[in-house]
Amino acid sequence: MKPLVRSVTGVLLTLAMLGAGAQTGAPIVIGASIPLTGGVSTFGQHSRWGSELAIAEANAAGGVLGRKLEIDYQDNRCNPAEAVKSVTQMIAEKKYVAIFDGLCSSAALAIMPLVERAEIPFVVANASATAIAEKSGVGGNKWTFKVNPTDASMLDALVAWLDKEGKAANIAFLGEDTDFGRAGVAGLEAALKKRNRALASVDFYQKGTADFTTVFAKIKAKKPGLLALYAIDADFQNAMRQWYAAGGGIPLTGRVLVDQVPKAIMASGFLDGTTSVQPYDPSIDTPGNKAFVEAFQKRFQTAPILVSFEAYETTRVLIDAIKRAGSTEPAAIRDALTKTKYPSLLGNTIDFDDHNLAHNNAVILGIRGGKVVVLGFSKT
Amino acid sequence: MTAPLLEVRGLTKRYLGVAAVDDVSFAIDAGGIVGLIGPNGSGKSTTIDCLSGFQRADAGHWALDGKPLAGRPAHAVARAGLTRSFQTVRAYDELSLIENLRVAAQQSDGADWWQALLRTEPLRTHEAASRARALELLTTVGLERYADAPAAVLSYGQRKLLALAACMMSRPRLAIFDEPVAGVNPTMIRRIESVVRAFNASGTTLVIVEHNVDFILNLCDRVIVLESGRTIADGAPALIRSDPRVLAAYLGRSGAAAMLARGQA
Amino acid sequence: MSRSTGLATASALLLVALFAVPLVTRNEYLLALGVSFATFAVLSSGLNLVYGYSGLLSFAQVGFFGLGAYTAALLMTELQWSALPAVVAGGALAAVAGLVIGYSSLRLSRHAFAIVTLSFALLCGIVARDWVSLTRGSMGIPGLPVPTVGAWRIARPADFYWLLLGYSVLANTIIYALVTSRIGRAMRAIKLNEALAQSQGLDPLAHRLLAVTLSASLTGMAGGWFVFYLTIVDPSVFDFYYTETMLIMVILGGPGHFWGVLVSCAVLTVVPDLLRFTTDLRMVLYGAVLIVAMLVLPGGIGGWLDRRRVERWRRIAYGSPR
Amino acid sequence: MDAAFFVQLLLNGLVLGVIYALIAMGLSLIFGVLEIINFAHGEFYMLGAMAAYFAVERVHLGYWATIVAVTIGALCVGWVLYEALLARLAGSGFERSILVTLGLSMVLQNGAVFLFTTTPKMLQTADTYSNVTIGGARIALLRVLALGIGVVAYAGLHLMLHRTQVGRAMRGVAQNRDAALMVGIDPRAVSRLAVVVGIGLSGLAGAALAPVYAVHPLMGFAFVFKAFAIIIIGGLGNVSGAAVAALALGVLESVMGGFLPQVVVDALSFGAMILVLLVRPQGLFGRGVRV
Repeated sequence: MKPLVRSVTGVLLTLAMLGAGAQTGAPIVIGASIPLTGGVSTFGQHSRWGSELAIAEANAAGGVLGRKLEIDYQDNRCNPAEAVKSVTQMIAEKKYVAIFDGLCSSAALAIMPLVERAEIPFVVANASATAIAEKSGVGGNKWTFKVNPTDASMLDALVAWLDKEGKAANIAFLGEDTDFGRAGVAGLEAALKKRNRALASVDFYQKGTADFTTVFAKIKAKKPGLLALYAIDADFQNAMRQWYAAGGGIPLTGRVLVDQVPKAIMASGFLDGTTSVQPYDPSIDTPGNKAFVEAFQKRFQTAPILVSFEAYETTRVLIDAIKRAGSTEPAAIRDALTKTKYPSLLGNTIDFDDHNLAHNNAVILGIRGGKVVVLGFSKT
Repeated sequence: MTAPLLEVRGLTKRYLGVAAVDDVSFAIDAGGIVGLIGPNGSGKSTTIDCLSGFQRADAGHWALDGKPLAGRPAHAVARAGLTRSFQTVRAYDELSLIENLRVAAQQSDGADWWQALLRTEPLRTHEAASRARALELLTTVGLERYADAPAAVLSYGQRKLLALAACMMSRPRLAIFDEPVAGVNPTMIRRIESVVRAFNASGTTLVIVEHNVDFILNLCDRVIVLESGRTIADGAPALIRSDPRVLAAYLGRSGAAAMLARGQA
Repeated sequence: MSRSTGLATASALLLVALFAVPLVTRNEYLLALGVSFATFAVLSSGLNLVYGYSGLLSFAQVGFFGLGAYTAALLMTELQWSALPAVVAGGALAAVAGLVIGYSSLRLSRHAFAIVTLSFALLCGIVARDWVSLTRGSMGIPGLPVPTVGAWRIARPADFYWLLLGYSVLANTIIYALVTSRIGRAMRAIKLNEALAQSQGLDPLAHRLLAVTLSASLTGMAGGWFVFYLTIVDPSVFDFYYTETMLIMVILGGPGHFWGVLVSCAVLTVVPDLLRFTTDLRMVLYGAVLIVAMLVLPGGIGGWLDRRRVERWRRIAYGSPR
Repeated sequence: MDAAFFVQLLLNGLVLGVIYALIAMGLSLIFGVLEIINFAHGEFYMLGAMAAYFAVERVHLGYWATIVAVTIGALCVGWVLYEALLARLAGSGFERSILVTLGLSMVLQNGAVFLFTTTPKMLQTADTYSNVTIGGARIALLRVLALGIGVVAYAGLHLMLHRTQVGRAMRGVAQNRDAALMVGIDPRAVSRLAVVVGIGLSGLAGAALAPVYAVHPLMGFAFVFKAFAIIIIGGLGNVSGAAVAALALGVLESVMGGFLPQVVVDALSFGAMILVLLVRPQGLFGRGVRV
């Protein structure tokens, strides 16, 4: 019976929290629902670090509206059911001025109706599905804002680049069978179609697959010019070693995590000719990014990755909006967000289109002579 | 002379080519108590396992009241009116004695799943009847004071009594008791003996498989003797006592010696 | 007699109170917890019917859940069915799956059943992710339409709370009626001693198939309603961690103990959320509980009460006779 | 398609098959003797790999030293596992044993996530990037070593089960527990040994594969379900059967994977398992460690 009693008192506590609204002087609190556990918790961790850094810097600069900023994280293990639970809880507690991220597309998509009903701003930093932007702004959901570019727009930029170099002809695709991989193939096919081309071959693997030798042998036998590889985390590391072991020196493309390629393979020049598109790379040479990478390194003893950058910049966009709104009224923050003119670390200015989608520059990265080189930027 | 209650023809069961039961045939008329004895490995257990559908026979036909049972699964055999008890005493430990018995009867009243789920009127009368029947049987075996206790509390002997009572719940035409007195003390043996007589008196034909030869010879009005899968004798206890093949089969065994002694006495 | 009537009135009062919650509070989180409890109450009771009462360890429950969810979602989005028939169809398909799995494996052994159900659940995940033309793959099916039942438009959290609570009560009533009927008694008998049950004319396969199929259909329909609440269905409905959660609810509450499982289900849905355990630690804890429960009190809390009952009778039996 | 391509597929398949076998044989042995399906088997493979990683990165052991050390460690873990958990489950039911080992796997896996995070650890040795070429096909050297280790492990297990007293006893218990009791075999000692060897094998697998695959807490999960399928296809408790099934599956997956979509390959093991369950069930749960 005891646990029952405890649960009941717990419920009463949550009820009590309703009373405690956000009175001035109290910190401004942002709620984040990200995967802190499960398969993609690594990225959840980086998302957390990125946003924490942005908040810390804002507080160091005296906070916002004379109040300190805070951010609470709840685990959604990349599962819509958990995402709904965590966000509903944060909404019910009333003290949150905005909801941050979701990280996984399915989680973000499940959160969207909640924030719309509760009329509280929701800023997406990492989720990649195009459906998010389609449903936002004029798409219906006035409260969702997607700061990171969609795969479609980035891949269009990439294919344009490859086409210019005459490499778009013979691309094989291999990706994990998740929204990341599916979005990748959809984006590439669309971009190639525009140029009357198509992918040479398409293969998917189950996320968590350790052994790629078979599918690599199959792909190699087709002798593609480039391999568009959509793998992350452990899968990416396994793929790198096994792709190297398979030999043949076919360079990669797509959204390759060039910053995570094992040093030995990078140095060997095996992947020379690789051309990748990313919303971000730590090596981008702008003063803003230099400062960010340095601060991140110093604080977390590890280099930032794409996720940490997107979380960082998205949080800053949100903070900027709260400043300009001059209040923590959700509606005011939302209106401020729509009018965003935020100078990105990557040099250009971020603003939202009528689908509440920002169009930051994508960076075209290459591996040339065993090194990562920034080939250029492209508006998404 | 009416048709026999149970008629068995050419029952055969082999393990890895070796015949455990070899072309056994017999017929049992309604009413009596028949004993089935034989030394270890003579095929007693295999025989009744086949008859009750717990083992698939390799050959043979048998019928209860003319209804052929060969090849029917165990639960179908039971529904046809042939129940059995087990050598290793079995009971539903978590269920009360009453429940133990009511489970044993619930297939015989013909009520289907819908009636059971919706507890329709005919079903409620059935259940009331089976409860009464269960109490009556518990009184017969002298366990009525534990009616609502879980079977787990019973002693070994008491469990044997419960198992026998369960065999009688559905008012079967024929019940086979597999070693009802194995490993119980003399007092309990006498008690079980009277219970068995009572059951038989209530109109059920009984077949009793036992190692305890006295028990069989005292109780049964007919005894079938198996040895290495074949029927070697079949008749009244008196005949069995003096049958040379039976003596041969039991020769040297203490049980047989004792039996002989009593036989002469 | 009086005890059972007391239980009846108590549960009736509890139900009234539960249904009244949205009238007294507009705290959507409480309602979300309620929805989550109502859903898991169906899942764990369904598993209890199969494992607790019939003694079959099923890993397929999460498969039935997702199968019902996907069927309902696809019928509504692709074929514009209305909610009720779509969900019922989901339940029906789950039932068929349960029947096929059960029949093919139970003729062999309980071992085969456990392993076949496990592979079924895993295969469901693979199909959901990779049969894109049918399931839309890992993107899932977002923005599910608002279900309407008759004139009732189920849009607000309160509506979903009532819907899922209502369904949960219905499903649990059916299960309760079954397990307290003599069919349930027969199921327990078969679980406790299969050979004895057979010798008394009970057909083990038939009873087990009934348990598996019914549990599958109820679980499947729960899946259908639940994803409309989420507004999205994606392959994570087959997450193995749902299976682990269901199991721990049944084991802790006591397999074969209707109320025990419901209580542990309530406790395990509400408490971890309020304590905000991270899932890792929660699963570590659940795992430990599973081990300890299995070694120390295999019957769960309910089973422990049973053993108390036996002890009491032992005292009566071998202590002073009346 | 050219010959080199087939050779490549074949070799990949062989290596893959031996990797499966390393994990499946222990699982099969434990089932054969204890009738327990060890749900946590994949976690011991994962822990073996983790241990190997730290042994090399922190303690700077060599490749072979690491493999020996980790295997010995795994043997001890197996002993503890038996004494602490499995011994209490002796003959108390299949479902119960599954639930206990499932609980163990939950603790180990989520505990590992909590301690090490899901960030992949890459174990780098001198040979990480060296390859061997056979008939125009390239294989990573470390995979060839893993293949060798697998073959040696199988041979060793075979010898133990056939040439040694305990081995024969083990097969005896598996075939008929009661008979074994009568001839004076202590089933407890035999079961203990089966668990020790089984866990030892999964530890060995982890150590041998740590330099081949990325090391992370969820790495066992991916393999263990496939291993279930394998030991069923091979006939539960039939160690050779498991080894053969593993090898066959590896080669089949590789060759099919050369032409068919990967998802078909992933579903292959389950499909084969269910087929076997339907076609020759009687053989499946027939007891007996046959090597």
